[in-house]
Amino acid sequence: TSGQTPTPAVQSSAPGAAASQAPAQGGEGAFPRNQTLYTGGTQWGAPANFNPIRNWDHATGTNGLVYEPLFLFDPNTGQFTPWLAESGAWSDDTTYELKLRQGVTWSDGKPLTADDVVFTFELGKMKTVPYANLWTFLKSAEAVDGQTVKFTFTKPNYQQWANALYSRVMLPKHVWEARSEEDVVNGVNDKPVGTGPYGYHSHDQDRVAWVKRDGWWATKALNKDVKPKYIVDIVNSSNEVAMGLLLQNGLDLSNNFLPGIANLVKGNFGVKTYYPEPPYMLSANTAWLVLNTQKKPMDDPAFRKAVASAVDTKKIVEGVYGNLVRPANPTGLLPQWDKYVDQSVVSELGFSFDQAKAKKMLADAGYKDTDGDGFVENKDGSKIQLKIEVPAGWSDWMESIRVIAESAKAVGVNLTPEFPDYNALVDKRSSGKFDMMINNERQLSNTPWMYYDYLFQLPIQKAQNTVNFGRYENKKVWDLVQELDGKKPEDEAGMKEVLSKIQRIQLEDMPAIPLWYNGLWSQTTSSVWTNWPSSAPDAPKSAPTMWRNWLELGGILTLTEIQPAKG
Amino acid sequence: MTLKVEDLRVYYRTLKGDVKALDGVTFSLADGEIMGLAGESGSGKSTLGKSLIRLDGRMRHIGGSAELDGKDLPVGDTHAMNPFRFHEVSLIPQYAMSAMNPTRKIGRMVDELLRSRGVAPMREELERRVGLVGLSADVLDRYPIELSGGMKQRMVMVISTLLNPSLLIADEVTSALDVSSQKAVAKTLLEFRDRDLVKSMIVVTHDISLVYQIADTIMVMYAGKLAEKAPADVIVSAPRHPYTQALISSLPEVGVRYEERRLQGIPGRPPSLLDPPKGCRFRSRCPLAFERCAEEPPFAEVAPGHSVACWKAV
Amino acid sequence: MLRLDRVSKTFRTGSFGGRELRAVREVGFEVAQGEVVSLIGESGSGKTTLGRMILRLAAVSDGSITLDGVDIARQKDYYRSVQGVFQDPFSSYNPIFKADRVLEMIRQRFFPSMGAADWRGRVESSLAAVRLDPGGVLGKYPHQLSGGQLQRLLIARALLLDIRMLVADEIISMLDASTRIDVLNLLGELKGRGLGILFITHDLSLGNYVSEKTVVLRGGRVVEMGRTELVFGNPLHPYTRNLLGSVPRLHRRWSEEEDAPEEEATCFYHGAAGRDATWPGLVEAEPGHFVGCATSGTCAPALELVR
Amino acid sequence: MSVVPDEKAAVATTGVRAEALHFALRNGKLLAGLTVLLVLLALGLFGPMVAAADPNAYVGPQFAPPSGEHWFGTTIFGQDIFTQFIHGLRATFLVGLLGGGIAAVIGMAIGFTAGYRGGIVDEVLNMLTNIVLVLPALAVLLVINAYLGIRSIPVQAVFIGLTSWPWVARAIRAQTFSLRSREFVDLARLSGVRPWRIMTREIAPNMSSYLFMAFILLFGGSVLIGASLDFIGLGPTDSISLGLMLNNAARYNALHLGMWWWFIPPGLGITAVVGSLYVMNVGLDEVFNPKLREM
Amino acid sequence: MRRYFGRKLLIYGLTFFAAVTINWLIPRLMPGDPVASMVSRANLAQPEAVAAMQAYYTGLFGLDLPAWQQYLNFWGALLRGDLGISIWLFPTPVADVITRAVPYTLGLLVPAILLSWWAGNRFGAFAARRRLLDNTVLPVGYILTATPYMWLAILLAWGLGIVAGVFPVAGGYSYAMRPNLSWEFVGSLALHWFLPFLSLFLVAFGGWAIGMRNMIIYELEADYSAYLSALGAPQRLIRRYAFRNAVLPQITGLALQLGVLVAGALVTEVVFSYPGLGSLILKAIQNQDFFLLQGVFLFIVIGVLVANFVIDIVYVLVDPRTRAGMGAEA
Ligand SMILES: Nc1ncnc2c1ncn2[C@@H]1O[C@H](COP(=O)(O)OP(=O)(O)OP(=O)(O)O)[C@@H](O)[C@H]1O
Ligand SMILES: Nc1ncnc2c1ncn2[C@@H]1O[C@H](COP(=O)(O)OP(=O)(O)OP(=O)(O)O)[C@@H](O)[C@H]1O
Ligand SMILES: [Mg+2]
Ligand SMILES: [Mg+2]
Repeated sequence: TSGQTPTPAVQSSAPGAAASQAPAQGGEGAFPRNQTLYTGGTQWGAPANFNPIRNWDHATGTNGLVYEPLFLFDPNTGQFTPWLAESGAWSDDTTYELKLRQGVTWSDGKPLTADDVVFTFELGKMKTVPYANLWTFLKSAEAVDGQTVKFTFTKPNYQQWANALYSRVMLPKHVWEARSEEDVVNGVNDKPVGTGPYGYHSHDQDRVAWVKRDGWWATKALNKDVKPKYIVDIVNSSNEVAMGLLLQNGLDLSNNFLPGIANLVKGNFGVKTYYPEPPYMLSANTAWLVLNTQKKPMDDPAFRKAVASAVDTKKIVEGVYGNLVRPANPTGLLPQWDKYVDQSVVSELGFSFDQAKAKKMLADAGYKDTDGDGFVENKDGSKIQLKIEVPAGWSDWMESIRVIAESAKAVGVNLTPEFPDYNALVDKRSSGKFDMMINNERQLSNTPWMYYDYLFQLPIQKAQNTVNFGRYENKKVWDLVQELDGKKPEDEAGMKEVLSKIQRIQLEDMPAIPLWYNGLWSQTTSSVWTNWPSSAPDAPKSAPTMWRNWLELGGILTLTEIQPAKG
Repeated sequence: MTLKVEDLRVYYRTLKGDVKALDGVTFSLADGEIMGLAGESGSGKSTLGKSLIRLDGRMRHIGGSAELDGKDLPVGDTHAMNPFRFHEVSLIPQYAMSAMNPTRKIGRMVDELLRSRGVAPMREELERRVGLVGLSADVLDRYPIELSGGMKQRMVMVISTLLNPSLLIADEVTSALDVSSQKAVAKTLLEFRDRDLVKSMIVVTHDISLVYQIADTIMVMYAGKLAEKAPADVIVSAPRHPYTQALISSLPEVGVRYEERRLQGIPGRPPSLLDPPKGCRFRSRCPLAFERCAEEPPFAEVAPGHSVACWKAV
Repeated sequence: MLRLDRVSKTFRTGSFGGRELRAVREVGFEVAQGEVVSLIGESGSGKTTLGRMILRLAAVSDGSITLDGVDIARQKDYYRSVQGVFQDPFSSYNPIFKADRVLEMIRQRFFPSMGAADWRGRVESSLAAVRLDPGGVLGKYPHQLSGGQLQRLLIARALLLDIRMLVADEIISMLDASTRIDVLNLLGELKGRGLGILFITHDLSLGNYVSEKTVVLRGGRVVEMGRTELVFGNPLHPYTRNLLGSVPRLHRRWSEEEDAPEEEATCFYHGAAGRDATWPGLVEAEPGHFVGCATSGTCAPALELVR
Repeated sequence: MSVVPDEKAAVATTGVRAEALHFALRNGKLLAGLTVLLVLLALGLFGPMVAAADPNAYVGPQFAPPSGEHWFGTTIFGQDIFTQFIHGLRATFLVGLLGGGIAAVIGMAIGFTAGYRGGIVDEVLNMLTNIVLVLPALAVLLVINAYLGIRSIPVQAVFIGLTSWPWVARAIRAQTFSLRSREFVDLARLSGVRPWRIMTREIAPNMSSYLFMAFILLFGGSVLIGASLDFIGLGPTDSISLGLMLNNAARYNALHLGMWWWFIPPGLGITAVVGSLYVMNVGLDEVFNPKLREM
Repeated sequence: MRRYFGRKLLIYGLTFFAAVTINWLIPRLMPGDPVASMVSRANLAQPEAVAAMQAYYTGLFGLDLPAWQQYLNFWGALLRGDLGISIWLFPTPVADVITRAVPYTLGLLVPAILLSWWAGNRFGAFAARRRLLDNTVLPVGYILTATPYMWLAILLAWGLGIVAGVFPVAGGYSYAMRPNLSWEFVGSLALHWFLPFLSLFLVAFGGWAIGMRNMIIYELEADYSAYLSALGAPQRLIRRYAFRNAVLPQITGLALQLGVLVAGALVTEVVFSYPGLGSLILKAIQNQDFFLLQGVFLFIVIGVLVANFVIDIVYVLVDPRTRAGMGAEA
């Protein structure tokens, strides 16, 4: 029974070990415990740079705590909150006008101006800057006056632009303008100058520490204040360490995937998650079963749909994850995007786990076991021998594809799990030399366009590095995705109309099979900080996380909501 | 009389049973006597030597006694033997080449050995004796491996005799050396006795011609028992025991040539000591054997200082 | 029959053969049929090395060894005619196999097609030649046999082949006095059957007992050689004399003779067989008696150099 | 570890053989080691036939401590730990056998060749041996495994075998050296026996006890190295091994969750296999080498 | 003597050369392209940006040159102490990453090796030929040597760390502290150091004890021991000599075991998340940071070689036989 509680050993350990783990009281070089927030789960290696451009490997908090975006986006409500911007609006179909907030200053005292914003966006003209693609549809960015920026577009991709508005942080021109492209992209930026509530304090191999900065604009402007004086983000060396620290109150907020955490939540260990019961966590992204649609028999929608029905996702969710994740909707859209799912299309075309049906679908489509080995053959009689791959060492996924392979075998599809090296898999993935694999690289965002861009983007390149790994070619649906991009975010009805068409094709063709929603892993303890976001009625609902790109999705608000524990 | 051994019996315990390596040995050794102990391989020579100082862990003292300078030599008691070792009874082992600790300078090793025996280091005397055997004093500052075989052999001789023991047992000290070193070593033994550094000596060897050069008496062993003991010249020229006779006559000498005089070996092999036959053990190989030999012949004195264990000799 | 001509052997020692050790230097002599040549010398003088070269167990560095005028390195089935017996009878047998395996190996290599009965006959006749009783030695393990039996079995093994030459390297030094003489006598019989024998020993009395010719080695060089009675009867080289003087004899004690005077110092070469360039070579002091360098009076090359 | 058998133990005579058997049958260490090893071997060999075929199947409740149904309890996924254990044992034996076997073969080949041929061949092989000897094997294996993505037990064992032979080669070389100068080898050459046959038929049998002991140590060493690799996460992905079980237990927080039944059996299994091998080795050493026998 | 060292140095030189070559070669044999996987992390969508990034990294790591030149450059960089740039901790130089981890590993290894060697040898020598100890305590030694390092580490972490709560089980010092020169910090360092040290120490201790016990029995049976007892020397002296002589092969054994001990330290560090080279290796593997892996590997090789060399020197100093020019080869 999964209700089994861990042995009391863990419990009794806490006091003794805490003595050694807990911060030294008042010791020199120690952070006063009651003013410090210990976080972990984002950084897996020593903090190596503080470069906001490198939003895949900069030190935790660089973006969000130090550098801030123009807007925040709340995925729960779907609302944009003006942040560095005071407001922004489309003045016509191809012009966007942005008004900056008054009185925002950089940590070196200089004011934030429209020039900084222009400068930041124009950095994207460097090809190696991750948002360089903005300039495929952005024509110009001009400072109209000190507080106003005018963006002119060749083609207004509203959805993408909305995304850029909250996901790109602003940089101080006076600090950055002298930097070369190499420095911009690969520099360490060891003295980050930002507008955010925290400044750099110190870092070490196993942590980065931020210290609260006086005069953060939001205190005055929005009456919001971050509570911890220090934030110390601890570098994760492993899950066990995180678990140990959490149990000993060495971590206040852990954003790790901790297997078995359900037992701790249910037991009396002082560890909490967003929901007190399955799935325990908010959802953060979708794990897709990506099928190589250019290979036989995955090029056949009927085959793909049969596989979709065959996979026992429930077994993965319960067996592998112990209910820490939840099964995905047939469209794969995250729960936060429920309103964008056309339920009628789903009920008409959606799949569910039904192996008998899967068998029938295979048979109907002409996949029969002609040589009696228990596995079906291709329509031309050739053998089907497929591999499903995830990187070696990614243990939950390794377990998962074992389940998937088992499921496939149960309906007569010869599928074997393999675990190549990560690099090898990246190679295969980008060059299309795989049969099936799992991928979850697109995260929750302001728009489902992101997901469909990920699924359907054309044209197929020689190397598919970030999107459409399955090399699914469907001009019609790609046109629809672009059409979606052209809908304004507030035009919900317009969006839904396009989305419904896309979802029809998606469910008919099944280029990739959504499996489950990975959680926004988050565990909190309340010995020092309380009032963590949770599903409880009176609790804050912002994202309880320090993950990269998530501070902009509300993580920063969490820091303004938490309260020091009494005593 | 330095040494008196009475009916000494020493067996080795093995899986197959006791090896009766020394089965009732009685003899004595006069002051200043050098006795050569000869015999075929496996006849118990080394066993006799070792049993007098009680060395081998597998050796079992079955019976008999020994007396040294009128004191009882505790040949059956390892612990009680210890005070006698080195001081009274000493040994030059067969393995002189490896007898010294390879990682200590020789001088230091001797010092430590002496001190552990409660004797004050005697560097001067040591150097004197080293000179006596023809080595220079600086060998004491060397490690054993820096010495040649002959040098090591002589060094061990010096160490073993340092405390002027009453009895020195020299086990096959020359067999690993070539003729010229053999001569030098043998002469050194003689000199030790002549200078009174040791009172008496048992020289174990299977080379009768060599031991003849230095020994006063020679004792011949056969299959764990004594065959004959007599002054060296008597053994060589007028042996009484058929085994000794055969042994002596099988030795080729310089000048004896195959074409001119055909020497004869002794046919057959010595009996197994696991279960030796009753009576005279040489019986089966003996050309003179007769019925009486089924009885064990006593080791009887047939002439002054000449004892033989043979019915025919009596 | 077997002829050595200025045979030398250099061992390379040290890492990657950095140092040279000249174990045998320009040795030349001959072994005729029915002749025992004894090779005498102190430890390390190169006796074994020489024997091994003759047996092709070691390569000749310089010079040549010929059998009936043909270089042994080029002879096929050389071991049919030349065989050897070694010092240690116990280690000549692989201890984990039966002793008669040494005979079996001969059969496998040289008489693969011989029938069992023929083979048995051959074995028995060669055992008879060494006076061994087949029942006493066949099927036994080495440790069940005596040293003398083992050595004789090895000779019997050689006799299975129609050998003409036997190299006997210290074959009696590990044996008891009483068994020694049996093996020596056996060698005497063999030469009567026309075998040439190289008898290696450091015991002069044994060499003297059976050999026709004697070669005295020192430091890899021949210091004296010739007919045995000449070498022993009139040793010319001080080293030979010294050796003879050290031999313990029955009936005569060392103390009874005056120590040989230290002659070494008188001649530059005596102690210096090791020094190369100017070795004078062998001089025939009397017919059939060669000496590398004799006592000061007759040592012509030395006199020349002293001048 | 440094329980290297003495070379004096190598040469056994038949007399010694019978004696060896006598002592073997009375040697407590040897018998105890052998018993434990055989029990584990039987478990590894036959266990998987009796128990479930798939050690990774989710068969029971998650997190269950040992019970009558699941003798060693279950993992966080509900896999039966006993099933994993017996499959893992099998893998452990495979790694030991294959890795130890390969290392033994290479070590022997190089040791024999170097010792027998001598000269420049020896110099070169000796140099090679020394080079591999000072290379830290596990570090090399880590790099190789990580780069080449070695993820199966046999391949892993092969690589372990390829790196762990040097000390054996060295020891065998020394022994061959001393055996080569034995006269029976010369005699075999005089009988026209070819070098290869001399090595295999004359020299090797004389070291058989030593070779066997060396193999035992290599076996144990391979098991430990294999387990370390598995533990670091470079283990097999297509099957289970004891090292991988430990890895999984550590990774899935078995320590903090108090699931002692998950991490104790695999470690105990490895220790028992290797320990019984070592104890056996000491027993054998005593059997073959009278000096070591207890007095 | 000079020959001896010359020879040793030659071997070390060749070993180093071999290690560097292996190190250079293996990534080039491996499946997949490290640059591609690096680029893939940057989440670049635009083909041009991908190409630009690819070109940048390729140039950075010199992968665009002909192989021989890459090889030479590799050596050149190495000799300058340049081990490249870590991918995982971009753009930290690998050398920096390693420098930070090394003190921890050395702090663990050096005491563990030396103390276990010393204590193990003492204990083994003491137990040898003493029936009671030999039969009771030495079996424990066998079990200890047979224990996989990580398992003992896990047991200790669980027993003393989690259940008893006496010692912390992760990290190099308390996460709540910053390095500084206070007793508190030193105490925290020591506390975190102890369990990893103990588990390394115990396993190695068992090995040395057993090795010594066997060695010393041989020595006690050696001729010189027999001679000493024939001269009535007390057991104490004989044992002392035997110990001295038995220790010598144990020194060589130390050189032979070095690789194993380093390996042990690596896995132990992993168990305790100790911030040394072992954890670094694990991270490098998990993050496909080949430059880091190469660097750590080279560092370990150099470390082992240097340690071996030190051991060689010590050996020569303590063993008169090698000093007398016999050479230490088996
Ligand atoms: N440790 C032992 N265990 C069993 N038997 C032994 C032992 N030592 C000697 N023997 C046996 O005791 C007998 C006498 O041995 P000893 O060594 O005294 O002979 P020896 O006359 O000295 O021979 P050698 O001339 O070969 O040295 C032999 O048969 C031998 O096999
Ligand atoms: N394989 C070898 N490698 C190097 N040196 C060798 C080798 N064999 C012999 N020697 C050396 O050659 C010299 C002659 O050795 P050899 O064995 O021929 O002497 P020997 O006269 O037979 O001596 P002994 O009487 O001791 O048997 C010695 O200095 C020896 O050390
Ligand atoms: Mg003896
Ligand atoms: Mg010789």
